[in-house]
This record gives sequence, structure tokens and C-alpha cells, in this order.
Amino acid sequence: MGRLFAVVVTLIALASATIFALHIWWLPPDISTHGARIDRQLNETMVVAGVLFVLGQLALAFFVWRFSTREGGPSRPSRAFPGGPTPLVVLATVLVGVEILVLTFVGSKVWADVYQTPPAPGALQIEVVGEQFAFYFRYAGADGKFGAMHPELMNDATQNFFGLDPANDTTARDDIVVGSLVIPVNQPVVLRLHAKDVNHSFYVPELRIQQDFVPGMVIPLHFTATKPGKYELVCTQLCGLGHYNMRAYVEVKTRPEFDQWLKERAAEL
Amino acid sequence: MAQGKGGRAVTHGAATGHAPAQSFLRRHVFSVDHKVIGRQYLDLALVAVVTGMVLSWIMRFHLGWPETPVPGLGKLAPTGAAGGVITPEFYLALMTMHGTIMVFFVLTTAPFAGFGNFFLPIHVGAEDMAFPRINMTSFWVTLAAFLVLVSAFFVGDGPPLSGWTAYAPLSAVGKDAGPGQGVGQTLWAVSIAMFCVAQLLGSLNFIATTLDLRTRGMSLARLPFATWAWFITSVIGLVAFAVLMPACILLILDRVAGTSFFIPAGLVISDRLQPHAGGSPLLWQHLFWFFGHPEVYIAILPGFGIVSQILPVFARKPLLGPRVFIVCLIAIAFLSYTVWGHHMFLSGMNPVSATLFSVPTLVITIPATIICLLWIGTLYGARLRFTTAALFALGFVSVFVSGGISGFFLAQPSTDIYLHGTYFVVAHFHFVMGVAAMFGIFAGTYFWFPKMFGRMMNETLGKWHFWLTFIGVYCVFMPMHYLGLAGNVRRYSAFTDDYLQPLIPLHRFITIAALFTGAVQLIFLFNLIRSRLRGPVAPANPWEATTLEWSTSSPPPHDNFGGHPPVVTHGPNEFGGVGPQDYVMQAEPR
Amino acid sequence: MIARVVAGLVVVSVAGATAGPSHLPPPAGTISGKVTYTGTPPKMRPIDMAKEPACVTDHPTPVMTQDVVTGSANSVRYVVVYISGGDQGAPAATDTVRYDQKGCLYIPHVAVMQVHQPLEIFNDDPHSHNIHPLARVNPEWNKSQPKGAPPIRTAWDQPEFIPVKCNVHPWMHGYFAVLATSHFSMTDSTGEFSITGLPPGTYTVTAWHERFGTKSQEVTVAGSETKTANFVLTARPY
Amino acid sequence: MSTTMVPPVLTPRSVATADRGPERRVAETGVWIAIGTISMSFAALTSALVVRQSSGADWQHLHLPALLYVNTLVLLFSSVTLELSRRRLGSFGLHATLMLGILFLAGQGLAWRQLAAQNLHLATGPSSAFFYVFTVLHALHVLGGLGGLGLVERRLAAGVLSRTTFKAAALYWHFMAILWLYLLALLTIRG
Repeated sequence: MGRLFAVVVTLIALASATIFALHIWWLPPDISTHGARIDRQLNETMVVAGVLFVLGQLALAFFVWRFSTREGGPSRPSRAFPGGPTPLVVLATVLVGVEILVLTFVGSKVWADVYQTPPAPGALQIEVVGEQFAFYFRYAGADGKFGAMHPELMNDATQNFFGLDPANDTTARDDIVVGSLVIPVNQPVVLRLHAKDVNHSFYVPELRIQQDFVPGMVIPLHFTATKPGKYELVCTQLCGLGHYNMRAYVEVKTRPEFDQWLKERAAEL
Repeated sequence: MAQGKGGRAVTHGAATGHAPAQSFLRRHVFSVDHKVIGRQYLDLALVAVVTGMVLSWIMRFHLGWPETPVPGLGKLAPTGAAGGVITPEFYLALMTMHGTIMVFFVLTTAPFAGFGNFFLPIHVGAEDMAFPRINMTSFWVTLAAFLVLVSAFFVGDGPPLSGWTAYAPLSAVGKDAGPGQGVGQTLWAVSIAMFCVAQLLGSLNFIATTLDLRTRGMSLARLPFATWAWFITSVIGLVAFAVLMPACILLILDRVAGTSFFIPAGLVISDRLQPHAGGSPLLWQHLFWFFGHPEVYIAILPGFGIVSQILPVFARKPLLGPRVFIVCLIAIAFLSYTVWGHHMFLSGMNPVSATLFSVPTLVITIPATIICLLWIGTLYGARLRFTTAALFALGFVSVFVSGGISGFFLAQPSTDIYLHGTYFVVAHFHFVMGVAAMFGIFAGTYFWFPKMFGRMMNETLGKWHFWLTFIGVYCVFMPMHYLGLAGNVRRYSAFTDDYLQPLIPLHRFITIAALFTGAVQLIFLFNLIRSRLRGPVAPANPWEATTLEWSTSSPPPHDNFGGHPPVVTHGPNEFGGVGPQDYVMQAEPR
Repeated sequence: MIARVVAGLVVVSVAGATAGPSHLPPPAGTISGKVTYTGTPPKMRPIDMAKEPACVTDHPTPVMTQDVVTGSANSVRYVVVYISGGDQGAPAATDTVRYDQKGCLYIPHVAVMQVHQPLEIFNDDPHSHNIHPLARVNPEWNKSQPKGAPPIRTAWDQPEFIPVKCNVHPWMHGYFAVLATSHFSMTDSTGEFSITGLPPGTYTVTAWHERFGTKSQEVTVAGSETKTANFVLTARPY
Repeated sequence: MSTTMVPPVLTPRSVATADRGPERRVAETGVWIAIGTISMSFAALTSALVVRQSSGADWQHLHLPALLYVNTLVLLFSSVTLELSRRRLGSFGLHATLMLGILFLAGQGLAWRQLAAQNLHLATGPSSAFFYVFTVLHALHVLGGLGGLGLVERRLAAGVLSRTTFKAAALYWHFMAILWLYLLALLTIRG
């Protein structure tokens, strides 16, 4: 029985680790300026955690194999672990402690780069509303100014997703509201996230970015996309029955394509 | 007998009913006997776990084959699954109920309230809990809380869909937010508030019993490891549930009384401006996770204790570093209150605090790692006996290590950016608190069943149960890490996004594994029922263990020790001697 | 599938156009007319359905918003014209009103029905919708209808203009016009309507539009004549 | 398999605290634990108040009804009478405490009515909401304390009251007074 346990645990550990190591299921390619550092941090953690995982399971398997009693086998006295618990305590503290220090030291810089640094000056400003169950995006339009948001005017039936008041607010009249996030490549972008009803979250796996929308708060988020293409933005914060279908496309375009697109949208107003 | 100053006689409090009650109702239903109450908790947990598991089967089936009608479900849930096709809101309702039932009514109820009630008083050598009536109240409130929760299936739009974390404002604004967010969500909040009351009363009892009712010679150092774990869990629970309860009260008030604790101004839900202002959604998250993270340890620490108690018995040698183990438990308990923010890295709270919450989260892995190493070190030089209880205890170590290690990714804000809200999280917490705690419960059941019911469980069935479960849970939860790495978002009732399409085959594999693992549990149920009725009669100490419960008959008499409270002369950890008896019982005369 | 939609349309338009109980003996009068606007109506704008690719491919040219649909000569579509005072006609018809969700649109945009009249809601799309009638007088409900789920059968007990929305596709927006009367009609793309089968009498005729509000006028019908009642609604650009 | 049974030991009801009797500590321990957990609940609510105050601009200071200060005196005085009763084991002080406790609750009820008369209800604003939550929860705990004191009174009358039960009940009652002072200060300063 002990040998069986050891074999099963070993097989499980090795099979699991192999699938991780072969990247059979893995992150999609990164398309952001900051993502490489997150990937590196994740890879380093994967190596360290993977080694700990395999070692831990193998140690368990080995000890069980080695110290199981066979039915009817000779009785032998048990032996204490050499040196008592102290070496294990020291081992765990030093090993895990060093790992924590390294991971925290490097990782907190990565975090700070994404969330604690101001966006580049001249970043493209885009307002985002998350609602049950869609994202809408707003560009300032020709005047470069966003019209003010009035919750009492928000209405899906009239497609007034941002609660704009074009009747009285001239800056709102040229605001471009669309259902996809279209951004120019290699251009720093600042989003301001508004939650219209409940919590939502902004998650683009390829952009290596995720941030909750919180009602009552306006949360800035900035990044730069480096590769043109069409990607998916999905909601990762449970927001109600349509949560699974709350998504939008992120279209990263070249600068001329983006300008052209913006011009076409403005013409529709 | 103290003599009052005024000359009036002051006696001890009235006897708390240590004579066995006579009527059937008093003995088996409204009993104040901690053993009956412990069994009642375990029976409740059994009902709850079957319910929770059936819910997860339906969920898993839906995720594998979203458009295939579930046979018969259309009749059971005509609103949520008309024609057997599961609606998104019904999926989320199942998920909410699954999470709530499992976390509260299984993982808290079984290993802590259930086994703790039965064995903590015996472990310390007492006749009963410190406050038997409060103990009984605690159980009945728990049961009522369960019934209130389950009743959400039968009201209006059905159960709530905001998850076991019930984030505000989704949980706070009422039925505008979706089906089930009306009466169903209110019932949820009431149920959890009641559950908090029950657990506070229970924790109070556990602590007072451990502190005050220890028999002669039972110093704190001689407490069995499981009792240490229950004691520390009680302390955690006393603080955690004391925070969740007022939070639930505030939530209920936001829902039914029009207050705005968690609801800010200017919310427009389904085109309706909400009549609230000024509340803070993050306040709910802080209050909830201040409870929620310690709750993880409430679920798992009893498992630590049970495994630490079982492993030495079947390794036939003492637990390595018993004092280190206790210190680590205390360290975990303490640290568990400093880490709640790691659930909120991306919640919009100040990003600086992310790092502050990350460090203690990572530090908590140190005592956890030490404990795992102590278990593995205990195996060194052991003479392992492979009973089912031993296998589940060893399996516990394996799954806990697997689940614990993925915590490294989620504890770091930088990697959490990518993995937060994905199946990686689902894999992590199911391994570390779900499966591991369940293995602790299984180990405890196979270990203590003879003592609780006076009959042995069938070992052959038990071993089949272990092997199939052990392999099954790895097939279910290990692939969820891969899903998470591929960016698969959790809490989705269907995978419509383009990038998720390639992952659907893996979901089907998980579904098949989950249905298989679930079916395997029928072996356990069968074993449980058959052994209770027809198992071989158990001797007092079938496993050659040392703690006090094994010094008394199986099952123990009404007052646990037949009117002769034991005198403790040894620690719980004295194994490995030479000779015909290689262990010393705690109550063995010197 | 298309046949079903067309059939549904026919059912509804028949219900709308010949709403008067046809079995009643003559004389039966008719009130017909045209609904137009003054002022500047909001511009119809293309609906951005990007989040649901299946619906984008359903519409080769972008669909325009339907809350205000105007035609030539200032005509207004989707105006419900009904008898709010006077003979209320027959109780609820037993024929079913069909409401379709197709290509992420509600078809028809406004469904007119009587109280207690059976209503069937179909999902013809290859994905899930939720139907959320924002009723205030009637009980409000909110249900998903996944692909392959059976139609939702329901009815309304009180007269009310109920906005309908799909939260999954926030642009999806329509109305259930639940009326106490069996005398009603809805303007077509030319803004014209016709209420037939009216017994002689004096009627208050009311025109309702979701953005432009309601207007009423008195019309007396004697014998089997056709009276004209035109409505001019006031439009605002925003 | 060895199934060692413990030989009978002739120490009836001996526990670690045998010299003092088991009941002695249990009731007191229980109350201390209860005090701990009740404190935690009110601490959580306090932090909720602080967070809520900064989350919205809608906080308006609530002027507490002057009656609350009278109630405070009543509650404090009830603690004094209870302590006198406990020291001398007289039932008069205990009765007085019970009466004063009921009076305190009645006073609180009156204060709520005064506020309601000023149109300050639970849902009026955040400060009134917190006021009601704090005071009602406190009143419920006081009600529980009254139940405990009632039990003490019954046992005293029957001559089966243990000192420790009395002490535990008194401990809880004094805690109610201290908790009230804290709440009063909190609501005065931040409410």
C-alpha cells in the first residue's frame, strides 16, 4: 500500500509538473510594454514553486515508500528524525524566507510600475463605463473635452451610456461613444473606469492587465499596447446573470488606421 | 461551598444535566450532550455536502455541455432551467449556494463544530462542554440558518447569484440587480448572520471548555493536537464571525431598510437611478475578507489538528516537533488577520497597501511549510500502517502542499494581476481549503467512527474510496491551474469568448472527472450507513492511540468516563516504545 | 427560422391592424390617420453590436436605433394609437402575441397586446438573452433565455407601457404596450394607423410614443364611416 | 490490541481547578470571551463608521438627544447598585439594578422616538443609520444582560446562587455600561 501511494503521488507530481513545463496551456503572447516583467515574475515563481511542489511530493512519496511496514514483516523500532524539528524549521524559514524576500523585492517593483507610476504625459484619454453587461468607451471628440456624466440621464434605451447632456453641455455633443476599445499601437493610454451599477473588472489577458470597476469610484488605469490586432476584454468580477457574456473587443490599430477610424465615428454623430 | 458575607449560603450553580435524559426527544433531538450535538453537526454537514456536491455536478455538467438539457432538471427548477437548459442566473445561483453551503455548512461545520463537539470535551477529560445548553442552541441555530439558506431555492426568483462573497452593491441593491437578488439574497444574508451567532456561541464553548474543564494533569502542553487546533480555530472564529455578523446586519439594512452603508450615489441599474448615496462598496469587501481569510483557516486548521493526531498513531512514532507545531498554529492564527487585503489587490484600494498585504501573506507560508515538513519528518523512520484514516491523512499532506504552493502566485500583486479572477484561484482554494479540508474530514471519520458509533468501518471500501477520490480530485482541480494560466475567467456560466473556445475540451475532461469523483463518494456513503448498522463491534482502542477518547468505551458513556474522570499523566504524543505496547496512553498510570 | 419570424410578424400585425373583434355585426366605424412630429427629432444612430459578433454578422448594414424612427414627411413609426375612453371592445384575444429576439433586436420593437392576452417570447439567436420587462404596475421579472430554451409564455394583468430590455445586450430595447382595449393600432413606417371595427359612439383616441409622450383627441363615430384623426407630436433633438 | 482502560480514580469531579470548583471559572471565562467578541463586533462597526464617513460627502452630524445623558446616568447607577448588591449579597440592589436596566431601555426607546419625531430615521442619513445600529445593538445586549440578571435573581431567591455566576453576570453588566460610555463618546465625537 505504501509503495502504491508513493508511486501514485510521484506520477501525479511529475505529470502535473510536466504539463506546466511544456506550456501546453499557457499565457497568450504578451502585447504590452509592462507585460514582459509580469511574465518574468510569473516564470520565476513557477520555477521556484514548481521545484518546491515536486520536492515536497517526492519527499512525501519517498518517506512513505521507505518507511511503510509490510504485512507480517519484521517489527523494527521507529527512529526519530535526525536533529529533531530544528533543521526543518531552519530549512523552511531560510528557504521560504529567502524566496519571499526575492519575490517581494522584484515583484513589488513590477507592481509599482503598473499601478503606482503616473501615465506618460500625452497619453490618450479614454473613459470607460462598465454596466450590466457591457463595456462602453468614450473618446473626447474634436474639442478634446469630455462632457460631464449625469447618472440621472444614463439610459440604455436612448443609448446614453455615459449620462451625457448634449442639450445643455456642448462639450458632450462631440463625444464619441463606442462598444469597442480602439487604441493606437505604441501609444500610452489612460482609461478612467466608471462602474454604472455594480462591480466589474477590466481584464485583457494579452495586455496583462486587470482592474476592478468600483461603483462610486473613478479608477485610472494605464498601459501601452505594442502589437496591432484584435483582442478580447472580459469582465472578471461577478456582476450578475450576464457576467459570462460581458465583454468587448480591444482593437489595436496603427496610428493612421486609428485616426481614420476616429474620423469615421465622428462623422456618424 | 462558599459562605456569603451576609450569611446566606451560596452554592455552586445548578447541575447542568449530567444525568442522562430520559425522553427520546431529550436524548436524541434536543440533547445537551456534546456527543449527540457533535453527531448532529456531522449529520447536518453530510446533508449539506451532498447538497453542495449535487449543485456542483449540475454546474460542471453545464460547463462541459452548456446547451444539453439536464434530464429531469426542467421539472425540478422550471424557472431556472426551463426544459432542462440551465440559464446563466441559475448557474450563478447554483454556484452561490454551492460556495455558501460548502464553506459554512460543511467546511466549518464538520471538522470544527462536528468533530470538535464530539471530541474536545473527551480530549480534555470533561463530562461535557462548559455550557451545554448554549451548545445545543448553537446547533439548532446552525440548522435554522441552513434551512433559511436552502429555502432560497423555493422563493420568488430563486437563490441569489452574487457568490459566497456577496460583493456589494450587487448584493445590496435588491432585485433590480438580477433574479434572486430580491428575497433570495435577503435570506442569504439572514442565514449567514444566524450562522455567525451559532459559531460565536460554539467558539465560546470550545474556548471555555478548553481553558476551564481540563481534567487533573491535563496541562495545555498535554492537550491533543486536534484539540489545540480546535481551540485556536475557536479563537479565530470568535474574532472573524464577530466581524461578519455586523457586516451582514448592515447588508440586510441596505437591502430592506433603505440605508446606504455599501451603496454609493448615482448607481443606475437597468436604467433606474438607485435611491442611495454615499456608501462604500469597498467597506463590504474589507469587512467580508477580514472574516473571509481567517475563515480559510477555520476550515483548514482542524484538518491540521486531525492529521497531526492521526499521523503519529499510524506512523507509530511521535509527531516531530509538537511544540513547533503549536507555535506554528498560533502564528498562522495571528497572521490570518493581517492578510485579508490580498483578496483585494485589484479592487481599487490604494496600490501601496497591496505590497503591505502581500508580505504577511507570503510570510504565512513559513509556518505552513514548517508544519508540512514536520509531517513529512514524522514519517522518517516510521512504521507506517496503512489504514484508510492514515491514507487520507497522507493524502491531506499531498493536496495541501499542492494547494498551498499555488498561493505563491496569488499572494504577489504582480502575478495576481494576471491570475486574479481566473480558474487558477478556483484551483488554489479548492485544493487548499476544499479538498484538503475534506481529506481531513474523511481521515477524521475513518479514524473516529469506531469511537463515535461503536462499530468499525469497512477498510476495503474505505481504501477504494481513498484511491479513487485521491486520483479524482487531482484530475478535477489540477487542470484548473492550466485553465487559469490560459486566462480562463471564473464564475462564467458559459464560455462564449473566442479565446476560451480551445479550453472547452479541458473543461469537459474536468467535468467527467468531477462526476466520477462525485460518484465515488457513494462508496463512502454506503460504507457509512452499512458500518453504522452492521460494522464489526469496535474495541475501545482499535488504533492503539493515546488520547483520552481511546481510554473509554466505544461509544463513550453519557458522561464520557463512566463517573471516573481520568487523570492525565502523559502527553498525547508518546509513541515508538519497544515491547508489546509501543505507546503510552495519556491516562496510563505512571 | 425566418419563416417563424415572418409568421410572428404577421400575427402581431394582424392583431394590430384588425384588432377589432371581427365577428361583431356592422355597423362598425374606423378611425385612421397619420402621426407626425414638429421640431427636431434625435438622429437615428447606428447600433454598436461589436460585443456579440453573431449579431454583427446578422446585419450587413448597421442597424439604426429604434426609439425614434421617422419617415418621409415627418412621419413617426411605432406610435401606439388606441381608444382610451369609450367602448373598450372585446376582452383579451386568445391569439398569442409573438415577440422575437433576433439579431440582437426585438421584433417588433413595440408589441401591442391586451391585458391577459397570451404573450410568447422566442429567442431565435444562437446565444443567450435575458428579457427584463421594467414593469412598475405589473410584476417585474428578469429571465434569461439560453439558446435552445423553450419560449417564455406569459401575460400581463394591468394596462401599462412596459420598457423591455436585455441586460446582456444593453442596446436591445423595446416595449410591451399592454392595453385595456381591443381597439388599437400602431403606426407603420409611413406613420399611418387605422383602428377598425368601432361601434358608433364618442371616443378618446390616444397616441403614445416612447420618447414623444402621449396626445389625445375626441372623435365621434356614427355608423360605418371612417373618421380621420391626425396627431402631431413634439420632438426634441436630445 | 491493547485496550487499556483507566483504573478508577477516586477523585469525584476533579478538574484542573478542583480546589475552586469547575463552575467558578466557567461562567466568568464565558463572560470574558463574550466581552471579547462583543468588543470585536463593535470595533468592526466603528471601523465601518470611519470608512463610511470618508466614503461619501453626505455625513451630517447627528445631535444626540439630551435624554441619552440621563440614560447614561441610569445605566451607570445600575452598575453601582449591582456592585453593592454583589458585595453584600442583598437582593435589594439587584432589584434596583433590574429596574434601572429596564428604565434605561425605556429611556433609549424614548430617545428613538424623539429622533423619529425630528424625522431622523434609520435611512435618513449615514449618521442616523449608525446611531440606530449602535444603540439598538447595544440595547439588545443590555436586554440579554437583564435576562442574565433575572436568572441571578431567581437563583438568589432559591438560595442556589454561586458567587461566580453573580460575578459573571455583574462583569457583563459593567461591560454594558463601559460599552455604552464608549458608544456615547463615539457618537458624540464622530456621529
